Amino acid sequence: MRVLLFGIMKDIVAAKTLTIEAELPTVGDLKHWLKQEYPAVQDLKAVMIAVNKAYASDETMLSSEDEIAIIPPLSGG
Amino acid sequence: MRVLLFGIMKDIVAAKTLTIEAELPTVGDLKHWLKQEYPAVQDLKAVMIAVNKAYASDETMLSSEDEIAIIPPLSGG
Amino acid sequence: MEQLIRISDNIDAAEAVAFVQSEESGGVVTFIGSVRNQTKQKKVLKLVFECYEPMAILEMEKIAAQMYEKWQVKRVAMLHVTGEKLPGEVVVAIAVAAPHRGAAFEACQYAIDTLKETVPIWKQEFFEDGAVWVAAHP
Amino acid sequence: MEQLIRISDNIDAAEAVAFVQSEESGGVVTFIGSVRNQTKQKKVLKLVFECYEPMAILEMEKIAAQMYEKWQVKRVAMLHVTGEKLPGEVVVAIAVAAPHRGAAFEACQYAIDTLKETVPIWKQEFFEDGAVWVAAHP
Repeated sequence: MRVLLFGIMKDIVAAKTLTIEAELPTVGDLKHWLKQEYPAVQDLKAVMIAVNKAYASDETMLSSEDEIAIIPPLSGG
Repeated sequence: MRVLLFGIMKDIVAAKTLTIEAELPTVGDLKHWLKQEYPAVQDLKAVMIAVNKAYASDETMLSSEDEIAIIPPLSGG
Repeated sequence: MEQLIRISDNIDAAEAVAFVQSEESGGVVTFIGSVRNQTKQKKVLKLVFECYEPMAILEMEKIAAQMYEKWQVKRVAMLHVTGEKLPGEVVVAIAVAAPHRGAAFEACQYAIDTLKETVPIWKQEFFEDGAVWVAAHP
Repeated sequence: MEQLIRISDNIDAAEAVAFVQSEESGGVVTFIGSVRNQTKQKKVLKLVFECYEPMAILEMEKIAAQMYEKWQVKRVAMLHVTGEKLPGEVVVAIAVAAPHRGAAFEACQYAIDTLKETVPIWKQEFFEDGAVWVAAHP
């Protein structure tokens, strides 16, 4: 599974994208995995996951064809 | 007493200013006189009097040195 | 507070925005009013604005002072036209910069609402079949 | 509803205003955000904006759709920058035309409030002694 990284997530992972080998069936699993692998994620105000360019709930199932992005706290405007 | 006229008041009086000979001690007296002399004033939504460039209450005393203006309903903006 | 208050034949909304923009304040709220091409389905040919200018300026200054008092507005520009205006032309521009954007929105809306209620300006609407002084009658 | 939604290196607030102005609607409300020269008394050298552009555009379109639903907005322009910006430069411009000015004020404020909450854009603030991603930490 390949995920897009933005903002502070690029700094935390030190990359623009991340390829994950682990089996992560849902958005909730991906969030949990991120916090384990990158403890700095736990210090963020929040972290959201977008699936196919829309915010996804923890229950959303992930498939290898999805466009998955990690969305750290927003600061546009 | 000379009063400035604006907007629809210029049309009603057919002049830009009006010189009044009658004794009108207060703003309320001036309003009453206007409605008597120019019945069309009674059809307006409201009529206010400004004395020295500020809205004046009916009790305000008028003097010949004052700058007096008839303020028909506003429609700026 | 810095303020730009003016009544003139032509106004430029961009001048109002530029006046209030600064490196200190992040957000500017602007209201721009222009001549509509119709009123109640009737085609409007033009508007003619008239004002009691010295009093109008004083009333606009009162509005600016109230914006400063109530919303700690930092910079205000309030421009209004006088004379003849065609559909699409700008007749009023109010720009406000405040430390918080909620305050800037409230102050700008207060300014246009109050301007319409208290500033001695009148407009005459010209239709194909005549003209009326807007809001004169109930 | 007519809408102009764009993310680009440079934006012009006057373009947003011009897009929504029309002879049919009398009032336009605009919010213009620009880079402040300081944050909590610390001098800001520049901001760098990054965005997840295809999703950001979709989220901005959702905001425009909600403005149409809730306030019968007629025309909306929503422009946001990406890349490096210096103090004083414009970073966001939202212009709204609606039949009633109260609706235009509410809709414009809703748009900027919601943009900040839902549109995937991030800014990094550069100070003399380092840089931070704004709002990343509690």
